[in-house]
Amino acid sequence: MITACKILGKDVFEDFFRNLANGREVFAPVQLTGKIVWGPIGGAADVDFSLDNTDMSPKEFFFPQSECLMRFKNTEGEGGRVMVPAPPLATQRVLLNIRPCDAAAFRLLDRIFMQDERTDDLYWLDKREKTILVGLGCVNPCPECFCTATGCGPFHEEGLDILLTDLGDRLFVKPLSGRGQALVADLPDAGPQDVSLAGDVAAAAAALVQRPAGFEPKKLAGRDVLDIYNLPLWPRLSETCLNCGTCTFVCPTCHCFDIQDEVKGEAGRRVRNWDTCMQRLFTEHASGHNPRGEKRDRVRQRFMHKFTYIPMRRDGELGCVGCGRCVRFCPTNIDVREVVRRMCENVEAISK
Amino acid sequence: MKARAEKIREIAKRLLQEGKVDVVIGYARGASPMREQPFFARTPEEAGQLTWSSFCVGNTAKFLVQAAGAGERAGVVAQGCASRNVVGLIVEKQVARDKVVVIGVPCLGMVDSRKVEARIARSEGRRVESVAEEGEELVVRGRGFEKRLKRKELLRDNCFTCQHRNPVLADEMAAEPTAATGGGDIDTVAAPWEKLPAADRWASFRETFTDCIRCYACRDACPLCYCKTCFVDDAKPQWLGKTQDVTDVASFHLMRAFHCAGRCTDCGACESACPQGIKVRRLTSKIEKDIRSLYSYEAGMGLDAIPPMTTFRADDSDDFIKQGGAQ
Amino acid sequence: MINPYLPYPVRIAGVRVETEDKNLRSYWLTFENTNDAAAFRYEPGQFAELSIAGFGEIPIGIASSPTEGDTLLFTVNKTGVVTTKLHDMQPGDVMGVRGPLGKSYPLAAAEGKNIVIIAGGFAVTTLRSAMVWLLNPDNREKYGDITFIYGARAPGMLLYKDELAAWRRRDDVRCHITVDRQADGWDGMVGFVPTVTEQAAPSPDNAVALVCGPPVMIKYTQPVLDKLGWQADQILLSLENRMKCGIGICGRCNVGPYMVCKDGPVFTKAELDHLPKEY
Amino acid sequence: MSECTEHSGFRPRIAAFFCNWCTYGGADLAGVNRLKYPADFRVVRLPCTGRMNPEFVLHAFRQGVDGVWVSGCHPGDCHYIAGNMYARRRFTILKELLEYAGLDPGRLHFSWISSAEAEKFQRTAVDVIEAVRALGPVNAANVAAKTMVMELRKVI
Repeated sequence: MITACKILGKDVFEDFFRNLANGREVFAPVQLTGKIVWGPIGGAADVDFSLDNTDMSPKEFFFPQSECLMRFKNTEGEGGRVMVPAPPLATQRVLLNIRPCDAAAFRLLDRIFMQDERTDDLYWLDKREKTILVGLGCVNPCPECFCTATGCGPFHEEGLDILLTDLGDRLFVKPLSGRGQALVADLPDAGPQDVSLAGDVAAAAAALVQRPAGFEPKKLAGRDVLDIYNLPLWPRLSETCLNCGTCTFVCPTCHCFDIQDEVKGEAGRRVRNWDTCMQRLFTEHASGHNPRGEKRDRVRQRFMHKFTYIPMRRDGELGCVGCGRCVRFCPTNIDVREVVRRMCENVEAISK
Repeated sequence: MKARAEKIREIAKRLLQEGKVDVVIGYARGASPMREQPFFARTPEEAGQLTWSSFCVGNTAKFLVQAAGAGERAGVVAQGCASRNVVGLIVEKQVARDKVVVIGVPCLGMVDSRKVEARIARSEGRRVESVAEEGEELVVRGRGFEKRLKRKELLRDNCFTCQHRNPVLADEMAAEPTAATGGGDIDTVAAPWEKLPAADRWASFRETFTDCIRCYACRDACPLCYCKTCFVDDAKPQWLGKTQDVTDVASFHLMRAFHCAGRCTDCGACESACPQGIKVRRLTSKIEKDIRSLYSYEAGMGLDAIPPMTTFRADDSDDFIKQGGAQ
Repeated sequence: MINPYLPYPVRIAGVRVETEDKNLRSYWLTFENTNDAAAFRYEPGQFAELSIAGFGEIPIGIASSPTEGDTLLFTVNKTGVVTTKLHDMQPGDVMGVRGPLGKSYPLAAAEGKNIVIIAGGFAVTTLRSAMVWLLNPDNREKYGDITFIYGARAPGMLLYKDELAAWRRRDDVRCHITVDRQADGWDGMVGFVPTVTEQAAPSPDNAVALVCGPPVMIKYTQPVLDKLGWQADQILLSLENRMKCGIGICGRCNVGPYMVCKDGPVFTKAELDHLPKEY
Repeated sequence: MSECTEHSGFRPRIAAFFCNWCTYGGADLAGVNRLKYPADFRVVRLPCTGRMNPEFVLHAFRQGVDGVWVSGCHPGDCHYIAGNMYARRRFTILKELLEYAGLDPGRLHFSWISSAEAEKFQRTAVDVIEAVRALGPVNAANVAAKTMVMELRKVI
């Protein structure tokens, strides 16, 4: 049972950090050559509560872009070609100041990487179990954010162990899990004033997030897949897409991968690498047949996956947390909000 | 900029009305601040959405191969660099001259949004929410701030050193020709690592490409990249590993740059497309500098030009050929 | 906990060239560890990832039936990097198998019914599994009539020729083996699978059909079944998309909301009618 | 066979890409004439240096060679009229690019050797091998900073 919220003065943050970093590697957003990236944190002084969200989502921590799954000896005969799984993560970790949208994305990915006990992805599970997520409520949403429209929000709690709210000289601390609770047990309880102040900060932040007009993915729920699939808008929507993988690689919920074997001399390994549904080769068969051979098919796949297929299979949950990265980084500025608006508008025009 | 945009709309509308083209490929207002998006206008009404600003950082020529594949006659809004790519595509026989109508735009250079962000201190949590262009100034606004910046100081690196701002091929013009160059001396800034001692170059290379996520946006934004199967996707044999290993990332970038030799117009679409802000032109600018100095060639300057990598001269330099030591 | 990416080590016990063009070979694989054999519990219609360290994995339908013991049978067409390597491998070589993966033909639910199997080309593999399973004395009596329609380009391109001969001799199976064109020494039927199906005219009454074959065969067989009065929910098809992980995560094999590797590869025609044709 | 003593014992591995019509013949003739040179390169025979994909060079370095040597017909002598003339431009740009990115010039060599030039083949082979040998083995222990050729090697 989660108990009271706590208060953490920034003047004593160092003590808290020391406790947090005790036996754990701590990572947080840092500024590096003009970009905001996830980096290792050596001491409390390196933690910056004013930074925007990182350009890349922290999914790399659980689902590295290249990950060795297993190794083998690349030789014929006894002892050769037998797979030995890569060792589990050797450390415990903390992701500090993770944005609620990114944490919510991991909850969604949990449902995909861990579907049943026969097929649970142990590589994902291992890193998830060994990583504590300390969230920071987001008070400075970017112009492309639309988290409140996807059922997420700047102070969304799902997936976090602790949620921090920056109150200027102090942090309002909300423990959200057993391990979060254990970390903050020694902090003083928050008074009613701070509780209300934190509520105001969260409400103000939520109000800042844009609510894109016409973005109502609920309207897609319950529609026949083919109604949406066959909408005439797809060719036009996809014509400016370059079919690069940017949107999928910056996306916190995209999780497609490829598995490849690499050998050199007697060493061999099986590696999984991020892959993207935007690439023609993603679905191409060895025979040359390709179920999604056209650009239109691939663009449609990405949007329908997030807003039709995942909701159908995951109790209505969207495959998008509204972080806005794909809009921000798309080389041709394809806007998911506009795409969904048009999907909704067009599908509504078809009588049920 | 406004006058250019209006003229582009007017020309596009006319071309579509007269049935001279099936589509006009240009830019429309983007969804994000400091971004315009490529746009395919297919009706005279849609031509009204075309625009022109300091943020048209892609390359419209990129889409011509796609339009040609669909059998469409395309109008293409092209500034100097993009018009050179149109020429290049015609020379490389990817696009037929009579299937393209070039709407030329004398270009004043495009603004690098990352430079703007740096100037308004994104690090302090300040986000650009809108940018208005007022003459040579950009009025940048966000929550709680407004800042006026000089457009000229924020141009993309390639636009600073642009040598051909006016279209080299145009069937229509959206403005009177402008000053030919961006003012910067390309040969002094191209190939920045040449100035480094040889031992430091690799360190700089690594640092430059360390953030690459291999999304291939640089390749896919490039109008030169139209191969049906790219070398990185070849499976039999598979040349490149698909991992984030330095060797795989480096090999990709080296080969990508090499494939642009004698073809690159330094349009900067690759660098603008990169979600990680990688300075990929550090490689292509070196190659193009060599092509200029060795073969006196600039890509896309004429429909009759022979691309330098598809020809040779008997007296081409071969200083690098080993002579086989003393007898 | 099971690592779903870790293949079971298996040894190639036997290899047989199946077709005259030598592009299809059958491989009999035995588990190196008896525990693995016990863990690998499969049913007809499921597939597995064949894993060759250094080359990769390929999803291949299991052609053996669990009634045949612990040895697995796969029949592999030489097309890509992994299959080409597999074609170079010899009895005694060690490789890996990961699975079983996907859903099987719903044979248990079809008890008491007539079964019609329609196969084309080398898509017959998992249908061989189904046939062997159905014809097993423990199972045969639970089903009504069994009709087996199978076509290949030429006599030399038919798989499992000995078994086909044995099935033709049985009186509790209606076998219709056909080839596209008349060939020397062929005394069986001649004609495409849809035509032969029309002639055989299997009744849809209290029946299910398992259909596997190249897209063109499916395309032209469908109207025949429609004409014979078959309903979409009586027809089961097995899809073959590109699959990597085999466990519904890696994202490349989906047809609409379903992952072919985990929710398939067996779907009813009724299900597919409401899904994009991305297969 | 080698008489060199620097980096004692270090035998470089060099990938050599030879045109079938000239340098490959030159190597053959050198052998027939009993001309001696260190056997530190492995030859890949090409129909023409025009077949030489720059990717071959990177691939060789990824596979762990210490140096690459490409050799074909003298300008004007190409069996296919001008394959080597196109190749010359490609090699020029490639060598410039790789050295610009940090490749040590001693690791990538080009030569024109005809099938009659057995002695030139011998001299060039010694030259190439010496140039690569002089750079020493590619390993982290050998140098403070990571070099291009070190990091181009695929590590598994």
